Amino acid sequence: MKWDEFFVTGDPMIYGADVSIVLTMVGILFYLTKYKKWKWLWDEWLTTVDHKKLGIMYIVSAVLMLFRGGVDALLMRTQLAVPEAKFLDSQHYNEIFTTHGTIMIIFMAMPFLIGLINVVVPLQIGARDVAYPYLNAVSFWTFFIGAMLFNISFVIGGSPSAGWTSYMPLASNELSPGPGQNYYLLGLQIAGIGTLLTGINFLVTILKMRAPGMTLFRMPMFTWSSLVTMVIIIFAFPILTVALALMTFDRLFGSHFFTLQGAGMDMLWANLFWLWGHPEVYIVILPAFGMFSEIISTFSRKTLFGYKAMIWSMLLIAGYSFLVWVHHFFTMGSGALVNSVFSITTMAIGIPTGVKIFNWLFTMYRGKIQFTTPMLWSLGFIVNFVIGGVTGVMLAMAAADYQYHNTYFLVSHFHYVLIAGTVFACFAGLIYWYPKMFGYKLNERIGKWVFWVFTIGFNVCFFPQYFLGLDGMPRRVYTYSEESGWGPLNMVSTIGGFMMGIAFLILVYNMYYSFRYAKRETTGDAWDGRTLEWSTPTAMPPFYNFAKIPEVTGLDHFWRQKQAGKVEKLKAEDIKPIHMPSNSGVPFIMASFFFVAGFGMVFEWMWMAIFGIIGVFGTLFYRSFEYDDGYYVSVEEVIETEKISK
Amino acid sequence: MRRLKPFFTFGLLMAVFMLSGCSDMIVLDPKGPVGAEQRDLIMYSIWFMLFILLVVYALTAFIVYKYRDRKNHKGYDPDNEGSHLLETIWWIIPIIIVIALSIPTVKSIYSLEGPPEESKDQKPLVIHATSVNWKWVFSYPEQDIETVNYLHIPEDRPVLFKLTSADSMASFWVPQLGGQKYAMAGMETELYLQADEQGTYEGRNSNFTGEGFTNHTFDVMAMSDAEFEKWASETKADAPELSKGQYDKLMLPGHVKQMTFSSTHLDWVDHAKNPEYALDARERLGYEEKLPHSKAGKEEKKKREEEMKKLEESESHGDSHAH
Amino acid sequence: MRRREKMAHAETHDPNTPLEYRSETGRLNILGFWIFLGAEIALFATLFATYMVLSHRVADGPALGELFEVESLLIQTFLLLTSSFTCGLAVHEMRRHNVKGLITWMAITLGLGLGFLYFEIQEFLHFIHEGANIGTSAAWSGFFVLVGTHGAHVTFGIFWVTMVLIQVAKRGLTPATSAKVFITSLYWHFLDVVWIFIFTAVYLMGMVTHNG
Amino acid sequence: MANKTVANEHHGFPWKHLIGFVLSIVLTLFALWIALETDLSLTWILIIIFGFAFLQAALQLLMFMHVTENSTKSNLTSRVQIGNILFAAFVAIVIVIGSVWVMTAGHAKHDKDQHAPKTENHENHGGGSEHDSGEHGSHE
Ligand code: HEA
Ligand code: HEA
Ligand SMILES: [Cu+2]
Repeated sequence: MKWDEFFVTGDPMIYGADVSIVLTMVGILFYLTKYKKWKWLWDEWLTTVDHKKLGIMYIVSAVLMLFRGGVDALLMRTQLAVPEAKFLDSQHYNEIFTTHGTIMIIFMAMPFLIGLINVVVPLQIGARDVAYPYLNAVSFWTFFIGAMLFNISFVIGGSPSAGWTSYMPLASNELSPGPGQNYYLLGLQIAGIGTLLTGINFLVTILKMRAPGMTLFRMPMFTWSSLVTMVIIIFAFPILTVALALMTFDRLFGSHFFTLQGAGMDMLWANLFWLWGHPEVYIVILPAFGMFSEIISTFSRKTLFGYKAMIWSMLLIAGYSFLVWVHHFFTMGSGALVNSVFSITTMAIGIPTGVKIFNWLFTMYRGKIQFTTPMLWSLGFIVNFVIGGVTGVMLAMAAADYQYHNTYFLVSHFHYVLIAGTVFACFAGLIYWYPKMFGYKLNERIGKWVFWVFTIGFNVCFFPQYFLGLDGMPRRVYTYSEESGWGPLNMVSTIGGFMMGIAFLILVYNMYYSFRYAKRETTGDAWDGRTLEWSTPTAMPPFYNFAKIPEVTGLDHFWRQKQAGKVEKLKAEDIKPIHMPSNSGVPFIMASFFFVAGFGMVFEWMWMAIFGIIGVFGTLFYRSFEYDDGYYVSVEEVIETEKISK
Repeated sequence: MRRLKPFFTFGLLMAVFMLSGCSDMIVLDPKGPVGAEQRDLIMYSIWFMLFILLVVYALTAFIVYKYRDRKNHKGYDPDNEGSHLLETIWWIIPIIIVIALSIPTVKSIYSLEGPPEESKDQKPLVIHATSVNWKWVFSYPEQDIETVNYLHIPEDRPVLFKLTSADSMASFWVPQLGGQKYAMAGMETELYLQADEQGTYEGRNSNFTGEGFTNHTFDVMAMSDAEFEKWASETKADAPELSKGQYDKLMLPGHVKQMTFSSTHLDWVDHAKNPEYALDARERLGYEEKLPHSKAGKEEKKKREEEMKKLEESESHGDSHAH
Repeated sequence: MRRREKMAHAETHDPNTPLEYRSETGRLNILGFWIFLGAEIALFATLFATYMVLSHRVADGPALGELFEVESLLIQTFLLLTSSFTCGLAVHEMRRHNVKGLITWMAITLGLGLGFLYFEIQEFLHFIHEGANIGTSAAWSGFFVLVGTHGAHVTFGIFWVTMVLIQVAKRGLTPATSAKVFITSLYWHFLDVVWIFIFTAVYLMGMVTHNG
Repeated sequence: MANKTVANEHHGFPWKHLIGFVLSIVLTLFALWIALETDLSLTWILIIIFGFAFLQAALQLLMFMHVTENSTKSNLTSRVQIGNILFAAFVAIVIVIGSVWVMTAGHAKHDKDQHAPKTENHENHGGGSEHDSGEHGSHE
């Protein structure tokens, strides 16, 4: 490997990125050293096993990734704004949409949701931590390292450029040589390990760590949606693991799963990818559904309508999600029977989803609706998501899909569900639970600006794309001709894209503004909430969450207690020593070895890969011999903590 | 009411788009029975979807307006937690809609597997379409001629495309004639299309195939039967034969202008049976895929860009059918 | 954070409860491991699907069934089946609080596992010698990766069980160590289940379709 | 199952294990015999040997792995364990049968590669000949 192949060169934008990366690094190192923050960083964050801190780290990483993916998006939109633009060349454009799609789904949407789940679910079920706090840290760090590995491809070695779907044989060694595609494979593989562990961790947490009295059918809807999501994760992610491994073998070790030679079968990659890929899109929508259920119920000041139907519809969606993957390749020629079956199963998903939509609407019916920002995002979700949903059903009609497939109609569909569904939920959830994480609310007035600018920009950006699709504009083209007539709508779309960018900047400003000026919360119940996370006396729960584990008597337990004026006050004699897990630096170190192994594989430096893998196993074995039973928080300390905050 | 204004504005905007756009959009303006069947299905589904949107929006507007938090708020019922009647309604109506959408969908799926109903008794014209990065090779086995990057077809007669690829997975799509289907190496898929009107239609590969994907296009010229026969026999007589060497050169990734030959590559290779042919040809010619960010890769890129520019110039001069 | 004393985690002391279920951690870990096995089922299912789809695509290499041999297959199968049995006996002994029995049966299990690996490697070498390796054709890629993944699991299992046995030897049977033993036993039985399907879907089917 | 304490099961002779072991050996040999020594049709062979495989898997789960055992007083864990395995089986069957179906239906008849040798001539009798019959102007 020559140097000109190692560092990406020759483009002012890349040099700019190089410089800013180095400057940021130096800045951070300088800050940490100057203010003697190294120990703080290590003790409080790098070694933490506290689900709330891990959740916050997930969310911070996801917001950074949203920025990265968003910059990619705006670069694409700039290139497409006018016909025959020369802003990006073909190779660049291809790299950008590949990283955009991959980062947004794997390193933005999922971690954002998992972050919120981390912060909220243990609190909602009245638990002091997750079932496996140590594993939780491993999950976060493998995700983080996977994301970093994927992101450095931009400046070292070059990014993947075969689309987030990486169809073979395009993604094979013969047609896409070099490290780019390897980054995709290894970055996703390492992050995928973390996701699978999260799945197991939270499934067990929700099943086994619930407060006494909280039966399954008394769980808050966000917890339910997390439970169902974890089930999908557990059974879908191994498929991705295998698919990625097989492609890695094809590229690195000469096997012939999906190659042109040796009777490999390119269709099989598409099949395996979507066997995971379709459940994946429900992994990123179900927690969103859960959050909207909480928020709509809270701000309608009313019980969720059709609680049981909400649960059954989610279980149905989860089951169906494994039965529809073929709708992503109706045009592959699998025959009329296959296409018919999968058309119908796909459309059938619209039924339980519709039930949820109407249940949300009727949760507001006879309610007392307060238009807080989280509620606005939820209303925006209903109105916009159905557009994405019904166009999804149009795509599901295979005979018609032959015309929509690979066009901007499809691009528009999935942004309508991903943004109006997942991203709106991330914003709504972030704002809703912000006081739980940081002790103050985000400013509502600025927040409403963000909502309107973003939502309008979103529609301006993506609604025209349906028409571009029907006008025959294919996806993944880096430019188009004047004669095609696609110019004006693309310009409109680009304007909308930049409006979303502006909204994002206002959101970041709001975080800064609220950090400086927002009134600090004095109780734990910022929104007059219904579920247990709001019942902690302090705005931000202490590291052990609950000094005394609550006893639950029904749905919306906390709300009903408040209504009855029976919120229990904590008494000193109720407090017992609290068992907590100890911090550990091992997950961070293990993830670092993963990075070394991954980087070695990307460049096919096998000595380095083997060194990294040995390191990973070393940390595993070390952990196996470590008998750390955690520690007890003394009664005095609990009393002190709870008093200080009172 | 003020809060809802944006939603209504948006609805209005949508209606304007719908009304102004319909007839212009090529998918909704088909020139053959296959595309027409799909257009009908699309329009049929759009009415259902608009109905669903209308119901959801009307309900949202009504509920949000009526139950917003305000002074002397009426009808607040915090413990209202469901209604069997209502819930049954919204389980059943979607089920009915899905059934209503499924029936024509399945019908169309089956009918699109064969030639169009109206021309069932006509013998389809068979054309083998082979994708190779980033060009299309069309073989007419009956006429024993081959074209690159353009097609001549007779109108009012079904055409059976036998699709395959020499390398990446591609998708053969002529939006105005009908939907697409994948063309894959080592595999043959079939697609029936038909033109009912004379004219030139744009066709393309719509499945991403890498750097040259954007220009992976071709033209389809639909003409009368007589004109088609005339063109075919003239081509057979006048055009040069396709040599193996020349064909191998076509296997290199890149763009070429339109070409015509009086023999087909099917005489010695069918990519549906031999997926390795293109890679072997590249090896024979000493071609190697470069890393996109290496020096060599950048030179290659420049070369391709110039190639493309030359092509565009030659096409604008009208000598596109050079033999 | 402040200084805190370390203490063992609270445990159940009901003598009827097996040791591995007595501590909260033990119970959680065992349930979590069951769920992990669900994920493993999905993982192997994907490998099986790949293998089944590709098993006829032999290009110009040998057909799969052509090289399979009943004798080696039976030896491997019986070694693994027996090891699953002895592993079960080990857990049985553990529940009788018989540390020596546990270690003895587990050691036998490990021996059988090593034997299995020996014959599997011999078989792979034989195939490679006959001109079938991972790069020969799609079918052989599928074979080697499916069967190899199982073999890698067995290898990992041998290391893991060894580590756990060392811990049992050092610390005796505690709620913590016995939960570890129980989890490794689940893992080991699971590998036997996977092998049954490899036996059926790969070897038997390969031989049937090749002969018939 | 729910309230049966596991304790009383493991004092005597491990009958359960022994029966499980013997059955698994028998099933294995029987499957082998069916597959290699009988003249049943391929479909029946497949049905029987896969039936046996699932039986054996169930044996391992019930006899060796104690899948129905509860770690706590409530029967939540056993239900989760069983439900988990059943859902895993569902997903596994969808993955395997679904993939095979989707990758062969419609494609199989077009899949000319199956037994074709790697030469450039395809006069070979193999793939696709039956299916070409309806076609005009064979290109061979
Ligand atoms: C959050 C992510 C998300 C969600 C929730 C969905 C939801 C749905 N998707 Fe989407 N989809 C994607 C993300 C998502 N999708 C992505 C990323 C891709 C493309 C990937 C790529 O190629 O790069 C894609 C692609 C995609 C395709 C492939 C198209 C092609 O490649 O040609 C299809 C086809 O069937 C489809 C269908 C559906 C359907 C039917 C739903 C349904 O779940 C929608 C259900 C909702 C409703 C229907 C609305 C509410 C219901 C009512 C108001 C009741 C009444 C309605 C009816 C009875 C119809 N999607
Ligand atoms: C959750 C997932 C998600 C999200 C949130 C988004 C968000 C956006 N996407 Fe994304 N998109 C995908 C998932 C997602 N996308 C996927 C999976 C694909 C398919 C990829 C593939 O084909 O392989 C895709 C493809 C895709 C395409 C098609 C490319 C093509 O086929 O050629 C386009 C084109 O318009 C697009 C646009 C946008 C825009 C404008 C946003 C906006 O919402 C972004 C808003 C912007 C910000 C939040 C960032 C703010 C940044 C700044 C303010 C800094 C400004 C700085 C500069 C201008 C330098 N996306
Ligand atoms: Cu899908």
